[in-house]
Amino acid sequence: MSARLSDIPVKIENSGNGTVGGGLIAILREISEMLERLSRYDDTAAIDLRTLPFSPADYQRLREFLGSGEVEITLKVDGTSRVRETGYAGVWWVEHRNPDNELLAELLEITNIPEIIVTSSDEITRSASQLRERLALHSAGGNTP
Amino acid sequence: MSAQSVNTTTAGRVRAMPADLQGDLSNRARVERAMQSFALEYGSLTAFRLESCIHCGICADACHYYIATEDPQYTPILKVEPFKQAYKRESGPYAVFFKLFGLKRRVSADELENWQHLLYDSCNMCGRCSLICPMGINISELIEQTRHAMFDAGLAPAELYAKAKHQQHSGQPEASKEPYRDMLLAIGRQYKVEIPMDKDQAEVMLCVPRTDIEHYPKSVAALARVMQHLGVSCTFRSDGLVAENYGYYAGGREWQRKISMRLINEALACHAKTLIVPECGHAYTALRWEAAELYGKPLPFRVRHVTEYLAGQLQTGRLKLRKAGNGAVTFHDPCQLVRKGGVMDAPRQLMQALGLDLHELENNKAFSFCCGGGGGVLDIQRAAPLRYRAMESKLREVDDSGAQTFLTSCSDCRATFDDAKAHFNWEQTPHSLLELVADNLG
Amino acid sequence: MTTAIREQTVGEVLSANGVSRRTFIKFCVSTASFLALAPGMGQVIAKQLLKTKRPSVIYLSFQECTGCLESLTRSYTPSVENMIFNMISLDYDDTLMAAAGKQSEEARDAAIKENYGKYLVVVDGAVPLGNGGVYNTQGGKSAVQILRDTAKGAAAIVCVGTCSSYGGLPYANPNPTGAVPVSDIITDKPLINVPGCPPIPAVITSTLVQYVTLGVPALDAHHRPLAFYGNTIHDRCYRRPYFDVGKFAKTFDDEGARNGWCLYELGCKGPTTYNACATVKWNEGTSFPIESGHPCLGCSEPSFWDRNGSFYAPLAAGLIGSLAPAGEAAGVGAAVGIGAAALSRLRSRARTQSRAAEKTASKED
Amino acid sequence: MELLEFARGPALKVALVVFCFGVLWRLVGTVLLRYHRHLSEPRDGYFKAFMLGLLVGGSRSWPHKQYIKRTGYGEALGYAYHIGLFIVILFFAPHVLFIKSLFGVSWPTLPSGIVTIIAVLTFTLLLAVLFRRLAHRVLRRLSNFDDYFSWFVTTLVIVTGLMATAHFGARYETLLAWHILSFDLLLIWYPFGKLMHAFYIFPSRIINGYFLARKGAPS
Repeated sequence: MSARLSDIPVKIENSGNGTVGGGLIAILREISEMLERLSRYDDTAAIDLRTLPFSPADYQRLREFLGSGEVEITLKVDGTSRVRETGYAGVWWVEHRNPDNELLAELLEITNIPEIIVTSSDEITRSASQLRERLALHSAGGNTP
Repeated sequence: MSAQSVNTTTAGRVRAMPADLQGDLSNRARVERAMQSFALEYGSLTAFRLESCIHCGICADACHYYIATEDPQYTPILKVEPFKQAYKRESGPYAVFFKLFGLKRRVSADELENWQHLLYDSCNMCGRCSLICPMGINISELIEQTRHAMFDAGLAPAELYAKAKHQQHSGQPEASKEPYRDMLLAIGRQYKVEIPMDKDQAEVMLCVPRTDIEHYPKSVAALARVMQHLGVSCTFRSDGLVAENYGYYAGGREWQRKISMRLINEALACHAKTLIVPECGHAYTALRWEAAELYGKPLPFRVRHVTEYLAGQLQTGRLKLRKAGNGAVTFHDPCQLVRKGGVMDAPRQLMQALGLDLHELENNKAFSFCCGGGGGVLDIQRAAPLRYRAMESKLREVDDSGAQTFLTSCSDCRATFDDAKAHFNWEQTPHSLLELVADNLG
Repeated sequence: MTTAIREQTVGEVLSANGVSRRTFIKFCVSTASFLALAPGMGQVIAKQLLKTKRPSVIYLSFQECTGCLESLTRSYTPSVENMIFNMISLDYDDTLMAAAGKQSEEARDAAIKENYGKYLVVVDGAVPLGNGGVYNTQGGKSAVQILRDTAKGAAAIVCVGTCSSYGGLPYANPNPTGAVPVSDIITDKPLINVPGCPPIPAVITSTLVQYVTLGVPALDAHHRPLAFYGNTIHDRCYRRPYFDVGKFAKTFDDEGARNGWCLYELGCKGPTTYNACATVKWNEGTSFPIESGHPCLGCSEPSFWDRNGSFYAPLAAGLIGSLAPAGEAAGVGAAVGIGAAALSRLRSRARTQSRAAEKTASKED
Repeated sequence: MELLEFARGPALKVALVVFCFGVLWRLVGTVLLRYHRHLSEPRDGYFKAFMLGLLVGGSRSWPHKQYIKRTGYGEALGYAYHIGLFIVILFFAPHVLFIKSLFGVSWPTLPSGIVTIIAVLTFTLLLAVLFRRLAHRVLRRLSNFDDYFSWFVTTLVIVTGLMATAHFGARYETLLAWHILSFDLLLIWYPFGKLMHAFYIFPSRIINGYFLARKGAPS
């Protein structure tokens, strides 16, 4: 069994002392402003979580602070993607992984519904015609689907 | 008076004031003499003083001339600028740079002339600035050194030069109707006190300020009376009567030495163990602190100020004093005695023994403001208007003390206050502490 | 790879491979995230990719250790397979290609001919100029000659790794082969440096993606894409707060080191090193040197081998070796001081004597 | 060679050499000048005078209360920025590392945030000091090139240091190079101007204190 990072005895000092991890507050403020804009002007926005200089502890705190909401969607799209509503409606925690389950991107989207979930009209048209063709094929062949 | 200097360095921006000149010297010769004089003064301790200045300007706030006029040219350290300038160019470790690149110009005759006003008319050598300097520069020492160069360059104020010349030659700063010896004996007769004169052998040698002989005879009598009361063997010496040293004021090293040597020789002649300096401040500096240097070896006798001597007698119990009435008294600390001489407690011990209700001045002891007459300024006629401005705050302090009696222990200070009394119609009259002691011998 | 496929746009290739819209969005979002672009840029990339033709890429290896290529092949976003098959047409890479010898040289020459003026040259390794460039030859041609010939028809050049960007290890003192960076030889083409020893895999691939989609990216003074080299490691370091409050590891085994405090005192070059290690991280986002307890060596900066004294000397340290010269200067200064004082004394004495002489003369008068 | 490397290496070396050379030249050149003998009888003996003189070395930092009303503001300003400078120089971690790299000694440091605040305050005080020098009639009258240049050199180090800390104006390595170069400049100027007062202040105070105490006069 290979060693994991968490097996190495490194202490992570908790950021609860107020001085370390002050960036967390800044992010929360930013989210709050983005939510405000979403509700007033319908402006969507996103925060790329990977560009933030967060310690693992900060990260955990952000996750705990935002909590979880009612929706949790798992997409099977060239690997797994998970879209979870946080405790604050309109704030979505989006995670993209590749087929090897390695994290590709992690974002906070401030929107009604994340773009990736929406079905495009092209695809609806395509699936409608596909379904029609298949039904036609079946009625022609007389088989039940 | 030569044309106002036109140079642009720090040294160049002083208002031209009339200067007295001695001798018929070319500008070059004057400067050369000053440089020769400075050369005698250069030394390590002086160098530390001259190198340390950071131009913080704080010394101005100690000086009564600056405080009274708010004129920056009266900043104490600026008064020694020619010395600083010469030092940097001639003696300092980087003299070669200063000279090679012309960073400090040669001191000019014009500058020296302009500085006469700053070094004499507007400086009492009171040393108040030397207690404030955060760099610990003894500015009054530098003033004295710069005055030496001024004197050598023939640039001393006429009055000081004349008196110094007279004194080094004749023993007294000015001609008098009768010889001082006779005047002294007459005072003895007038005040019915024996004046011991020219004894061959005495434990204590006495001298007097000629100011007292001329203006305050009671003081002279008081000195004789107190000594008589103590029963100490003492004597005046007719060839060493005058306590003052105009050589010191004018900046003439040689003359200062010559004048001091009269007293030293007379003290040696009568085998005195102690030379008592009367109530005269600068005489104390000249004899107590500078005479040995000029003599070339330690003095074989002690030099004590009269108040210092009497306070000592008070402690041994030989001197007993009566309570001298009631009413508030205030005391002016003569700079040369207290700030520059260290005689601070003695006058107060005497006043305590006299049971006086002493109301100290706002600025007292080491921080006392000069009367304005020190450093020979009282003798310089043209300095009078500035001197009156500078001493106003002092007079106010005396008024504010609420005292009915105003005491001091220096005849020059006393003369300066008396002069101010006449000029300002001032209500207070300066009195001699010694006279008060003599009047209340127990 | 046939010319026909190369003529297709990226979008066409993707949809021919049955890539769904969601997959495409996911790819673009991930790419934008790695390019450190604003999250909204994912859609711009998507639009560009749908119409961009795949460029031909020629990958040249000179004085290098193949570490950069090893790094590149470990890229997972975009994965190098994805890159090679979907986004670019890798026509020459002597390490990766199946062909060898004459065959491979011909492939390169063919790619140059077919795509003249449009292909991208990726260079890995420094170029030796010493002794006519004999220290690195391929197929009888010197590295510098191959570089010149290949660069002539290139649209742009991407230098991968510190060696091709700044000279790197071959260039380090005493530089026996006369190695130089590519920028010393090719000065008339758009140049993108992706330094690092090695560069972060995703930074290499993302820079290529960005070139394909948005053209030459915004660069800094060292021709590095600002997206990855715009901030110092120190600025983005999760240990930065410890620097700010003054908590430092003093040795590698002290309490500070165990607590994960700032490594500045152990020689960390993070404050002067521009790279994306602190955000993109290494080994699939697992960690980066500082997170593993080692100070940054500053490998993405010019002359990083020779500068800064030691890897373990703090940045604030002076680089003067010993204080001996200053001590000697003090000694000489003291000697000159003695001289100056002696001179001053002599001058004073001379002045004093002439004063005495004048006095005597005037007395005699 | 890059600017930062130049600042930390050759420039620093030259600066240190000039500094040591110049300081020793000036100090030795001052100390070895003549000494005049002082022959008058000290009031309380030489030992007491010397001890009191030593005391003045420190006590003169605090003005006598009789002067404070007039000089308090100026002195407070002066000492305040000196204290600020000392804290920044001695307790900022990178500075201690710098000192350690040269002399091998180190001591605890203050958090960077606190040092930055103090540096900003110090810079403000330095501006006030300059303003005062320009506005105060005595200071303006006394001031020469040395005064302004020494101010400039000192302030430059603070400003570049703050810029480096704030990453303001250029890249960090460039700012750090400027900061170190400005310090190199300070070192080079040091022996030739009034900055030398750091070496003169205590001997000068002690000399004055000794001679006053020798006379039994207050010091």
